[in-house]
Amino acid sequence: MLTSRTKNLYQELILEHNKKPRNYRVPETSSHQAKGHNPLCGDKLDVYLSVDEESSTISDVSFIGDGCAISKASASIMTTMVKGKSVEEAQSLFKMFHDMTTGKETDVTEDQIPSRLRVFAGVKDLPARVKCATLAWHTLDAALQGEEKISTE
Amino acid sequence: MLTSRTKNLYQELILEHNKKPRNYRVPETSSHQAKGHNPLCGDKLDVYLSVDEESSTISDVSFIGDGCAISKASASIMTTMVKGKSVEEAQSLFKMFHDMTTGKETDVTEDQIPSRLRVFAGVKDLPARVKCATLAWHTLDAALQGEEKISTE
Amino acid sequence: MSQAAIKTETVHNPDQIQKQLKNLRDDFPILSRKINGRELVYLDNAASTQLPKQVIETVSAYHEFHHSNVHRGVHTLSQEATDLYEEAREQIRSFINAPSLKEVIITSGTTDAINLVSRCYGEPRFGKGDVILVSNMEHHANIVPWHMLAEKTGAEMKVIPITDEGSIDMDAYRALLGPDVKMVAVNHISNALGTINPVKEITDLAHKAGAVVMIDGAQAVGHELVDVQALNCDFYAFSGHKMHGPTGIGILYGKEELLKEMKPNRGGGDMILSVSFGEITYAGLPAKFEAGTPPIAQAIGLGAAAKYLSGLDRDLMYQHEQNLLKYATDKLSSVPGLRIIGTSPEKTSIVSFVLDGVHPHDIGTILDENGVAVRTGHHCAQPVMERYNVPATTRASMAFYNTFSEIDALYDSLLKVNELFDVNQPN
Amino acid sequence: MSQAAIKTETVHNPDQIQKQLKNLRDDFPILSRKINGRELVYLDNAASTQLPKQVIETVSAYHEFHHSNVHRGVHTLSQEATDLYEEAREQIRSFINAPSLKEVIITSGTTDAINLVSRCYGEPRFGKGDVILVSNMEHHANIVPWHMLAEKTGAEMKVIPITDEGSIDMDAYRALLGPDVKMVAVNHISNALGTINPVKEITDLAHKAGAVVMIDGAQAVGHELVDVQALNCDFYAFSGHKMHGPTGIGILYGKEELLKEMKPNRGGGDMILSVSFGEITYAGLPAKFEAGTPPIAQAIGLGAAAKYLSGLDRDLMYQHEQNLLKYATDKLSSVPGLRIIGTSPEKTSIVSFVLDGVHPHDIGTILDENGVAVRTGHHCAQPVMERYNVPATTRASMAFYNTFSEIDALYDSLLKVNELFDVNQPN
Ligand SMILES: Cc1ncc(COP(=O)(O)O)c(C=O)c1O
Ligand SMILES: Cc1ncc(COP(=O)(O)O)c(C=O)c1O
Repeated sequence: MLTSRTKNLYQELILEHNKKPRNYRVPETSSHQAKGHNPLCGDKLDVYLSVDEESSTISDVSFIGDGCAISKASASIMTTMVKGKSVEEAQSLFKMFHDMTTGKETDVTEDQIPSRLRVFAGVKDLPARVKCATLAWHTLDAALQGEEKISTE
Repeated sequence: MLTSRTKNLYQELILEHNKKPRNYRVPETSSHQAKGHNPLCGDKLDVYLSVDEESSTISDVSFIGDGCAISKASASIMTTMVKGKSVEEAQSLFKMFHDMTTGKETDVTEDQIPSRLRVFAGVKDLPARVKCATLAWHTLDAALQGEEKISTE
Repeated sequence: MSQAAIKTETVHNPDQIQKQLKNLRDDFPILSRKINGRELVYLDNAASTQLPKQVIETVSAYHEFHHSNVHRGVHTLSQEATDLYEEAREQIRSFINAPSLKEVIITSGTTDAINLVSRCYGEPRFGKGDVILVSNMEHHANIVPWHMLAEKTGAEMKVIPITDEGSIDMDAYRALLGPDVKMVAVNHISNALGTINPVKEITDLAHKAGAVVMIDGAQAVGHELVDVQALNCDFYAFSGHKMHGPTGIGILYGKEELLKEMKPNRGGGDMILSVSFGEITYAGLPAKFEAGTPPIAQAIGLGAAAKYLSGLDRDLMYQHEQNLLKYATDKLSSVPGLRIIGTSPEKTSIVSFVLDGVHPHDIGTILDENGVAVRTGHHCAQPVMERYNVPATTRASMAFYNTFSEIDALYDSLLKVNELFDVNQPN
Repeated sequence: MSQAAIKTETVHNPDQIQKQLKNLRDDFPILSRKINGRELVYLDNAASTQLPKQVIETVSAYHEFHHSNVHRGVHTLSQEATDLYEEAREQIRSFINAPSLKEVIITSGTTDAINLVSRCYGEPRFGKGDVILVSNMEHHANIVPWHMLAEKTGAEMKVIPITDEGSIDMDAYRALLGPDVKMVAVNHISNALGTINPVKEITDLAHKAGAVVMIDGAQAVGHELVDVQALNCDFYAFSGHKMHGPTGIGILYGKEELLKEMKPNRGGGDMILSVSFGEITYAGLPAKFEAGTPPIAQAIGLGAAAKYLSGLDRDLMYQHEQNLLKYATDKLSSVPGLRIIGTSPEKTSIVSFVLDGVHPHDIGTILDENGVAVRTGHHCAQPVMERYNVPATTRASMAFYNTFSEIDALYDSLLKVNELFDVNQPN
């Protein structure tokens, strides 16, 4: 029997995205990219973006990498969330996600958080896993800021 | 009021030799000499010997140096004990003194120990002070062995 | 004292041996902790072992009754602290059978000890053309200091390969040994694979080639009877926290003739005979390498740990750990999709493994939900991960206080992992 | 908690202040020890301070309930240990008002910390023609590392003289400061003289001359409110055992921009991002300087000590210590034949003295017979002894838990010393 905390963390959606990650590929061209590394558990992933300069819209996003279920599912879900969004929208999703997983008090109510992000709410009780969930988002942010490498020590 | 342990350690004879050390001088000539140093308390003394080669007798012995009452009195009393003695006798006195002050079990009974040495018996209860009492003797031994410097770390 | 109870007649049945050892669990307060509502199953002993109450209480009693700075005081507390500190050194000396107290240097841990050797022995002696051999299964503590030394001096670090099962490739080692080899640095037991290395043979071969030998004994002291004289190694390093002692303390054993020639490591109080601005005279051994106020309480705690272990029936403990190893190896091998990394015939009670389709990090979290504490990751031995081409492993490491039923708990939790991730299921 | 009790209205009368602090003595188990049948009078706080039960119990509780290796574990105990360890770093940061946690490096003590700076900052940067200034009142820990560095790099160590009363000669200091001066290394408070140095002014002058400043704060943290931002020094070092914390732990504060540029000190686990035999990438701050398993229990203990001190009324404590200093200075000055060494107007509660005709070592023994613990010797500050042309001194050093009647006991014992040695008697 699994404890409810485990079940809460490893929700169906996470397990499913872990098994079949979306946008898992190296694109032929990209305008931004960054490498993320979590030395704590060895998770590594590359995020690729195509940003339309005029409209400042993310026209394509993909990733590849090795990692635990949480980090992989988070990367996969992230790509599905930011594709087609403006850079600004992507960044505010990052902030929302970050605040939720680190348990920060904000004005955002639960139902304002997209359900696909809400499945990661459980990691806030598992400090060792927060970085797994946020690695992809940190890497996205780094790519958008023009940094090439980040490490979530 | 002084405790009996203090009184036992700082006997009249020790206090008296501390005040008026015997053979406290640098001789004009000497056949052996050594510098003794106890870095723990900064005690330093030089021992000078004239040994008659044929008879292997210590014809003269003196010392100078800075140190606590125990080390100064011990040096002074030592000079009075070994002057005129053979090298062998001096070394067996050292052994006897060393065994007594370090509390080593031996066959030597208390009344076999010269009374001038017995006044130092109290240091065996004060481990921090054993080296003060033995420094002069260690230096004597070093001089006889042809070593020039010793340090009782 | 529960220790007396086990010095009885020899028993051979694994369950009986366990029964004899089981009351020792009461000495370890943490073992009765609950984790997420379950009994703690502590299988992370290779990272840090737990402390018996005898050690915890020795440290507290020191603080409550005897604490003072050592070495230079005449007052009673200072003398008591000095005596306790130096008695601890003697307990540790006897624990590893070092010939002399001068050869037992108190450091802050294995890492500090290996860095000391790299710096004070290697740095003034090594240069271009010199070779330092390390094995492919070393902990970072026995790689990085040599890497830094090589960068500084121009010496070269070469790697002794390991076999697929995780043993040192002795033929390759022999082939690497040449007159250019100045240092061989190898662990006694690998924390990532569990392999017990033939350190006596490795040392003899190195000596024949004229090299000096540094053994990283971090994983050995808690399990093996270590006799540095029998091993004849030049340096041997270990940590208190791997042998049921405190953190913040470790030991460097070194042969006196080598330590004597070496420059001091850190400068400060207690490591000098005299200081004036023109000239400084260094103290003799072991003080030369113990600058400043030493880890007094920690040394006394480590002495207590050495005494605790020495009071136990080490053969029985070893037998029990080997029984646990065999039981765990058999049981885990039957978990679908599980592959053990490190299958040397000579192993300590460490089982490192990967599970098809599940990242170790996820395994670690799910096991923890069930109260089972294992380590996941690269275990500070990234070259081992590279060698086996895995990003990380899950590692269960047992001490004498572990039990067969704790292995069962590990096994059950692993089945749950497969179930949750819907992998490695019978079809 | 007895701590709350003292945060009452301000009092100015020395006896009243003492009364307010006196119940804190109950926090320190060792203070009720008997020595040779007498109450312990512990006046050796400059060597090591005593631990309150709050610290002793924090360390025990860690061992009994939370012990595990930190940083790389996902299981609950490892997480708890990591949280406690990092909370301790925060407590320490806040204690010295460091701007960032990255600037709080956990070391094994002041000596380790100063050696780190000498090695990782000085060694790659200093060379022939460069000058390191140290004062004439430094502890060996702040001399020997610079001496070793000078020998290695060809840089020169120069000495800032001190005045007869034991203050830094600021005019001489100004004159020594030139473009060749790369480092100024000075203690905040002298352990041998008690002098409180104007470290802010010293730092500002050094910065104007382009030099970097290392403050040895070993004696300050237990007495002064230390604010590294206000001091604006580049490095600040101290030890746990001088501020009612455990042995085996110390802190190096360093400005981030300097620490960032510096090479790591020791190599090992936790201070790297990745290791393969070809290439090693070092971790960021503070991990880069914390190789290996850190002193986990000791850091947690030091955090508890910082918390304990922060919970007290530091102003009141300071006032009481100054009252003790004044009382002791007056009282001891009336002992025939006694001369105080170190009479700077800015002093902490340390009284170092010599007594005509009696060697400090004998004084120490006789005082101990009366239960009074003082330190005798050179206090690891031989250049100070040379400066005053004394072989050694006797030093009484007070903490906030000491009392006026303990000074009386010291005074009475000193009269007995005169009596026994039949010196300094009225004729
Ligand atoms: C002024 C001063 N600096 C440095 C030290 C060295 O501290 P530690 O021995 O804890 O490394 C001490 C204490 O011994 C000291 O008093
Ligand atoms: C084989 C081995 N070597 C060295 C070390 C480093 O020991 P420490 O971290 O106590 O310095 C460890 C443990 O972490 C180890 O397992």
